[in-house]
Amino acid sequence: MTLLKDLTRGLWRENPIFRLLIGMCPTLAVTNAAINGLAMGLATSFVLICSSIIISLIKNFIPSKVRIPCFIIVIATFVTIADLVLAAFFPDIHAVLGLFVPLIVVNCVILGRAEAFASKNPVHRSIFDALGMSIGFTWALLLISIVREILGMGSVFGINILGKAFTPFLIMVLPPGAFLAMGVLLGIMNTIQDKLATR
Amino acid sequence: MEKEKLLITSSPHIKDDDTVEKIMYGVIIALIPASVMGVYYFGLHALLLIIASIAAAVVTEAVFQKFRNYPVTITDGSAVITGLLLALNLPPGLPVWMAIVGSVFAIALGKQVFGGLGHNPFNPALIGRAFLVASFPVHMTTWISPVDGTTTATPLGLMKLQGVSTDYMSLFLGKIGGCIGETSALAILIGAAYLLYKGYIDWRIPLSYLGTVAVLTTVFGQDPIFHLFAGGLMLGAFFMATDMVTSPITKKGRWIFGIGAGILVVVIRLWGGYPEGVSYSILLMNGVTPLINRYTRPRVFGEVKNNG
Amino acid sequence: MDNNVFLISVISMGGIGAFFGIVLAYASKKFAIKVDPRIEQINEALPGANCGACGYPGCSGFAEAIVEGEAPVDGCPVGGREVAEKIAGIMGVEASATQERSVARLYCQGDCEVAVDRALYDGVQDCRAAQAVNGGPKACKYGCLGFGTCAEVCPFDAITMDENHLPHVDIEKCTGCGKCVQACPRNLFELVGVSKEVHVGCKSQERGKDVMKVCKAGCIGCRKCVKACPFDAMKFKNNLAKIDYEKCTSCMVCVEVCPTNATYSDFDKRKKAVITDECIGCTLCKKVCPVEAITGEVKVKHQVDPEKCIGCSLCFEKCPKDAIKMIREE
Amino acid sequence: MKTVTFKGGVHPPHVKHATEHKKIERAQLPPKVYIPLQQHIGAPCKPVVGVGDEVKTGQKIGEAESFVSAPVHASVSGKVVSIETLPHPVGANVLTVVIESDGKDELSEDIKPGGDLESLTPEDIKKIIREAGIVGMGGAAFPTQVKLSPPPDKKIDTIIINGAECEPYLTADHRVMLEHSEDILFGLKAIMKAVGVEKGYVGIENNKPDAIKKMQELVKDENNIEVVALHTKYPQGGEKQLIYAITGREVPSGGLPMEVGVIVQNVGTTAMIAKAIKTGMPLIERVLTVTGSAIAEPKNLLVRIGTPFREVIQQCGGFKQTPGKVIMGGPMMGLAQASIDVPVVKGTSGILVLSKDEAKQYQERPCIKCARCVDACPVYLLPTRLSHFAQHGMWDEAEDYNALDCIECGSCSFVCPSKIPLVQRIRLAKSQILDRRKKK
Amino acid sequence: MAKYMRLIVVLVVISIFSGAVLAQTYKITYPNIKQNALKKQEEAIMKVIPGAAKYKDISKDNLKVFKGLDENGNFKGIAFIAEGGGFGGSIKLMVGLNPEEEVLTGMTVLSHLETPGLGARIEEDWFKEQFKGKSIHDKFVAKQDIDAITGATISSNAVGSIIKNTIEKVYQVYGGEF
Amino acid sequence: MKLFLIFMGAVVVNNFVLSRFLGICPFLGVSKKIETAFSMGIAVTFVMTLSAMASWLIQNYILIPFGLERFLQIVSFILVIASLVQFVEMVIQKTSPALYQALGIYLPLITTNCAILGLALLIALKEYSLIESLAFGFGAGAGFTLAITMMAGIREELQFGDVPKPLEGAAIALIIAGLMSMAFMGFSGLIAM
Ligand SMILES: Cc1cc2nc3c(=O)[nH]c(=O)nc-3n(C[C@H](O)[C@H](O)[C@H](O)COP(=O)(O)O)c2cc1C
Ligand SMILES: Cc1cc2nc3c(=O)[nH]c(=O)nc-3n(C[C@H](O)[C@H](O)[C@H](O)COP(=O)(O)O)c2cc1C
Ligand SMILES: Cc1cc2nc3c(=O)[nH]c(=O)nc-3n(C[C@H](O)[C@H](O)[C@H](O)COP(=O)(O)O)c2cc1C
Ligand SMILES: Cc1cc2nc3c(=O)[nH]c(=O)nc-3n(C[C@H](O)[C@H](O)[C@H](O)CO)c2cc1C
Ligand code: SF4
Ligand code: SF4
Ligand code: SF4
Ligand code: SF4
Ligand code: FES
Repeated sequence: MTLLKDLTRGLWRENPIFRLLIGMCPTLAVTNAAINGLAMGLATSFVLICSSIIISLIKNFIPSKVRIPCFIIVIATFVTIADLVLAAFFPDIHAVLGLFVPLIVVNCVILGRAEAFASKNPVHRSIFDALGMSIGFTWALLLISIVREILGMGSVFGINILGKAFTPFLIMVLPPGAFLAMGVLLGIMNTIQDKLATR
Repeated sequence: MEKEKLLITSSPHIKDDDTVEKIMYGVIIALIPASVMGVYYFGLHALLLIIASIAAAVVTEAVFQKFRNYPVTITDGSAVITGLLLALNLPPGLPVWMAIVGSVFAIALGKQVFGGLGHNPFNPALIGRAFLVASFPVHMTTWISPVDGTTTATPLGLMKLQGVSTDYMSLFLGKIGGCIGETSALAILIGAAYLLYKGYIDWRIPLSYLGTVAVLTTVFGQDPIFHLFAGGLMLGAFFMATDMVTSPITKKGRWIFGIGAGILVVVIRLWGGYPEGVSYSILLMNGVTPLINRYTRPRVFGEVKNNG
Repeated sequence: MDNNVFLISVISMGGIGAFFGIVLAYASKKFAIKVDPRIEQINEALPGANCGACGYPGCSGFAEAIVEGEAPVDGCPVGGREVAEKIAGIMGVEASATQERSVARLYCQGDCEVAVDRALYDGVQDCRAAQAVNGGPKACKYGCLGFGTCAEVCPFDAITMDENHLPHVDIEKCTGCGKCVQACPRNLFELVGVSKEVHVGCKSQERGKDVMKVCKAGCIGCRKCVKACPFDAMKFKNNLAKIDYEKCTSCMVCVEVCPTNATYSDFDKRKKAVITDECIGCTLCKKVCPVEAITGEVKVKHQVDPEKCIGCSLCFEKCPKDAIKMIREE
Repeated sequence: MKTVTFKGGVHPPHVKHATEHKKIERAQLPPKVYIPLQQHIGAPCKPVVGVGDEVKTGQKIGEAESFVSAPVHASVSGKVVSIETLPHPVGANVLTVVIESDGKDELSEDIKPGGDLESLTPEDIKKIIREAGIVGMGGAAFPTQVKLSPPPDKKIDTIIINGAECEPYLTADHRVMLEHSEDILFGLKAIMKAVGVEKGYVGIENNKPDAIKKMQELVKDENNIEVVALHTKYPQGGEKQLIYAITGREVPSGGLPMEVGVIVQNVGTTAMIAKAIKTGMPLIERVLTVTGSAIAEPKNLLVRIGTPFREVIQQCGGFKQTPGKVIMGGPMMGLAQASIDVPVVKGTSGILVLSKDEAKQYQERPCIKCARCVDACPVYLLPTRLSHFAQHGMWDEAEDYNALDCIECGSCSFVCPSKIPLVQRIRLAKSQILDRRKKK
Repeated sequence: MAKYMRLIVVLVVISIFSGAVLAQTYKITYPNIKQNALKKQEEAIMKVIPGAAKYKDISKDNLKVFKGLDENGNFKGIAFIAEGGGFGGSIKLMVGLNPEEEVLTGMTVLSHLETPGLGARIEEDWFKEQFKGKSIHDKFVAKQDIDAITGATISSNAVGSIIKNTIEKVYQVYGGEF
Repeated sequence: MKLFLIFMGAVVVNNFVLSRFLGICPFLGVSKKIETAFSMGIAVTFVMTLSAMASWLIQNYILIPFGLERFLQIVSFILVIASLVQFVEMVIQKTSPALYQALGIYLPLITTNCAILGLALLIALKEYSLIESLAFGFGAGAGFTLAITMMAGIREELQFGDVPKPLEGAAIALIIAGLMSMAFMGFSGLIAM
């Protein structure tokens, strides 16, 4: 039961992007195409889950003064692994995600969960929490990137779905489009949340 | 005769009869010469764009207000101005649906999301334009010649990319490529004179804006007269930088606003990626307007001892 | 790629780690600063409304004051007993027996139906602002102006304006912070113990006939309540009934007799005495009952006539055997 | 005509034509007068008569016990019928002496001329002013004698007589200047003597050329008194604006005029001082303008203090249209009245009755930041900001933005195209700021 | 003191551990990463030098220049990396050149930061193809010598001038001898 | 001139927040009041300049000489930055309580700010010299300060507005950021870097 709760928390109630509003930078930066959003989501998930496990394991040995540096080293290690693996086996995706793979280190989602959950809870619960958060993070990223890709390119995952007649709104794949799409989507999510809460 | 209850209110008990509506309709009147010239030069499609843009702005405002259960205030004329100014800032050959999209965006995300009239931080018409430029850059930079209806380049484009200047008379009368309402400096100046006479705009912003551009272009070895009359500078200086909602409330602030916008225009025109920088200069200064207001508070009467 | 890289990595990482480990260790020793962790803890325990009712600038100011011993642990009227205990726990002291919670009560019943206007008013919809315009539009100089400033200032949304522009306090939400008391330009709120159920809803010091001209719900000075009160709790001063809350038992008799409903109470909250089997028939209760609602013989269990009982609790207090319970009718 | 002025301000329509050429008329004696025991800034008076007492015109009926206060006098002879709290045109109910006139208007024996100005000492002059119950008649009703007694460390070098009368509609001061110019000159000299000052000015807006001419002729032989023409602009009569226009000095923020060595008195006050010295008559009557579109015959009337508005209006032919708003004072700063059953007090400079159509209720619109209010404010405040702060209960910010310096002139509300009740909000902010200060 | 020792030790241990893990990972992935990069470069070179099957790196003086050879080792032309500012950021190109005929033999885009759908169209074949066969003495001005991308004259011009500038540099450094 | 271009490029053309999407969390979180936003900006600028230097040193004196830059970059940079920030915080707290009051509370927030790590990685990527790195770091900080202060100014004004309820808070801030980003597009192409 607790495990289920740990898992579902990240999906909506404490969705890192739409509810907690953390990890905004990668969210905005890489969501100009669905494939990038998905890739970023998965890469982040990998780091989040692995580091949650390790941190949950070693939490008792870490003195509080160096807690943050230690956590960050753990996270950074996994990020580098992800980076190297992507570069070695998925060079195209690596080229697109560019600077933002290393920046997973400082993605507030990961350190946030490490601090708030993994450093206080046993391993199995941390895994579920991280899994939930990962899924929450990934679907949010995917949603934003799909919206942006459709409007900005007329396609989804590179497949043109709106046909030739559609003139894409280039702005949606440019920086302002990221902010605007995120802002409007957040507004919609808040409306949904309000509706849910009053029910 | 005194059965009815008296009215009690706080003083003053009389008020000036200028209202928001009057001011807004005044601005619309002042824009008529520029609109007429635009339609004269660029034909019916320009008129269509103007009408579509205004209609879209007004309808969006009404829908938004209805949706929020607020009184619908489209009669105050502010949405009409936004739609009209946006249209005057569009290339004459733009597809009509794009004008509508821009107008909807201008009112919805440029104005109403902040709470409507008076609360928007950025000039809605320019937000609409910037949105269109970023969304459809090709369409937004395709210009029609008023002479033969073929595609052409704007004087600033010619200047920037080919170093060709345009003669002053064409610039002044508007027989050149450009946005619907920006080409004829004459028409704009007529409207501006009306606004200044009515006291609807403050002279400080246009003066400091145009003055800065003139001085800086001279300093950098350009032709100041060309730069004053080319592009959207006149329209921007008199009709858009002066939008009171998005410009500073202090006098000192208005000087800073004008000078800052002037500097930005010159920087963008001379070194930037675009031939024209008026919209961005105004938008950027809109963004710092709250800070300007904050740090140019006038000295209160008697605050510093000044006993002559 | 050889083992060299492996070694170098390990060494340089170890080096960097060691360097910063030492720097941080040194710094944390050298630059150690004592922040009382209790301030943070107390801050977390506090409601965080920053209402200022404690008399300090916001919750964190209050937290500091507690740690410095300046403020009492139960100094937050908003948090109430629960918070006081938490803070007491943090500070390692006992929370003193906190008094009964106070809530705001309105002293006016003059909504826009019963209290007439003497003029039209136009301007800022704020009671304080309206009061400054020639005393506001209400004919009564004492009553509620109805612009809802109290509702606006209440940090806890405890006050709602009804459709006739009279405020209502939700005593569940009210924390007794006193913001409304300060804000009301006509001083229509007082903080009263939450168990007190009867209130005089009028502050007019006009004579009865003048009150009648301006408001149908005002105190007209008939003094019926004074006469009716079995406990001498109703006083009269400046043409106005005034309750002595020390004496009032919330029996609500006065409310029943008031011809204008200037006194008010929630009859749903009226209690009834019920005698349990503990009763030994001492007759003390019977003697003390002001409305003769108790019957019974000596040494036999007594009975309460619920029709007559006014819930004054006198018998409850008197009963030597605690055989009487005050029960609220549902 | 060379004129001086201040920065900011507005140009409301003058609307003075109805009364500016009408001579001051003496009003009929009212059957009953209602004399509030507080008609000034400061402590209320103690009644010195009881119900049933017979009183004579000019007899003192309320004694001022503290320094900042002014006595009140019976304005008719007759019998005190009651002393009770009654409505006052300023708002709250005030203890009021009600006198039923016997119609004889017998003068009290206490009234004796003060004597020759030359022979009076400054102390004598101030005593006469105090005993006569003279308070500022320009609006604030501050006890004049207090104003004329600055602390010794404040050196006063200039007296300014305020004849600006910048309020639309009102013409009482204008008429006083035309019809009682000698009194004004006499009063000014008395004030100058009382304070020991060499320089005196009379400031008059240039929409009253006849008054300027008249006063100028009168002082042409006085080398230390000057008549200054002022630009016609509201609030030219505001004391700080007037001082700035005439002397170029800025009264420090939060300070009093005496800090720049100036005392300002209204022309009516000055004329009243002259009268008190010459005849010993206390302040029991004053000139006021009764005007407005709903008044049948607008007039400048000399009215006994305590006469109900209703009475005064009737003497001006009553209403010719349904009244919508009754204002004590001018339209810019006057106080709207909830009823006409309030008495004329010492500070009543006019009764303005607007018809129902003119008494508009305005629909407030959002601020469009046009900054007209900012440009109009004679104190250089940012009214739109202050109003926003007040609206959101941000009293500290309002204080920081100098809300307390607002003179409540109403220029900002007047020009606001969005019809925002700026002054009312600022007033609220001021009162909240002061409240909070008091608590600290 | 022990407290601080522990602090340092933990940090060091974790650092070392991390260093070790990463070094190991790098060892495993390095060959692939290197190969990817080389492959990309090789593909680009082959694309811009028709008939080349192998290449030789002859870079010097900060210029990256490659010699293209066919199966038999015959010289087929050179390729060089040209880099410079575009509209949105740096543009990096691989340019093929036939020194004998003094014409370009091809061009491909390695990386750029131009606007998608606009400047980014410099990646489109029609745009790249037009450089094939152009004389190195051409001016490469958009709309005159080369077809510009609609709405992206700046990017088009940038590509031209980057190529032009780099050719000059290459000739300066190598003096036409490869 | 190059230094100036690098600086201006980082301030306006490729503003960290508005076009590189770095440091969005504090940009949204600490932009409610002008004063705090400005302090945050100053704190970020300070740390950015400092870590530009530190990471340049690490990159050029440890990572490159030993051939570690490909895989130890992230770990070592982040370790350096985290430690540096913590160290600075402790020093300021001890030596200048006034400064700590002004900046201190923001410093821990900065550790996990991706703008700082992004800066370090960008410097390594662009192979700037030490002086250029400092100009870049300082410019990036100044650009952050500019953006966050503008945002705070606009948000302070919005208190008086009437934003639809679901958009209150972060949503409207994002929309404003979008509009600001649109305005900053005016600088694009200004300095092609
Ligand atoms: C509390 C208070 C104290 C004052 N004290 C003095 C004073 O000592 N000397 C003086 O010349 N005026 C004094 N004044 C009068 C003011 O300067 C000013 O004349 C008065 O507020 C009326 O101004 P107004 O009619 O422009 O509103 C005082 C006013 C107030 C309210
Ligand atoms: C906005 C404003 C306008 C005023 N206009 C006049 C005016 O027109 N005439 C006048 O005598 N006093 C006017 N006053 C009052 C003067 O400031 C000052 O109080 C008065 O002249 C002092 O004289 P007194 O004490 O004799 O009344 C005005 C005050 C304010 C705040
Ligand atoms: C969002 C946006 C992105 C742009 N991106 C580019 C670009 O990548 N390359 C380019 O040359 N021009 C770009 N432009 C267009 C230029 O600003 C400029 O209008 C154009 O180069 C003028 O040349 P033209 O004659 O082709 O219209 C862009 C414009 C906008 C609004
Ligand atoms: C002098 C003046 C200039 C204006 N300029 C603009 C403008 O450039 N763009 C616009 O959308 N609205 C403009 N308006 C209308 C109005 O102020 C605008 O819709 C508000 O910004 C919306 O809150 C202007 C109004 C006036 C009085
Ligand atoms: S503040 Fe006072 S007057 Fe106003 S509504 Fe509340 S109780 Fe009534
Ligand atoms: S403001 Fe009044 S009603 Fe609201 S909580 Fe405080 S005391 Fe209670
Ligand atoms: S703010 Fe005050 S002083 Fe300024 S114009 Fe308004 S009322 Fe007059
Ligand atoms: S005059 Fe009115 S609308 Fe204009 S800025 Fe002032 S308050 Fe706003
Ligand atoms: S600051 Fe970039 S993810 Fe939080």
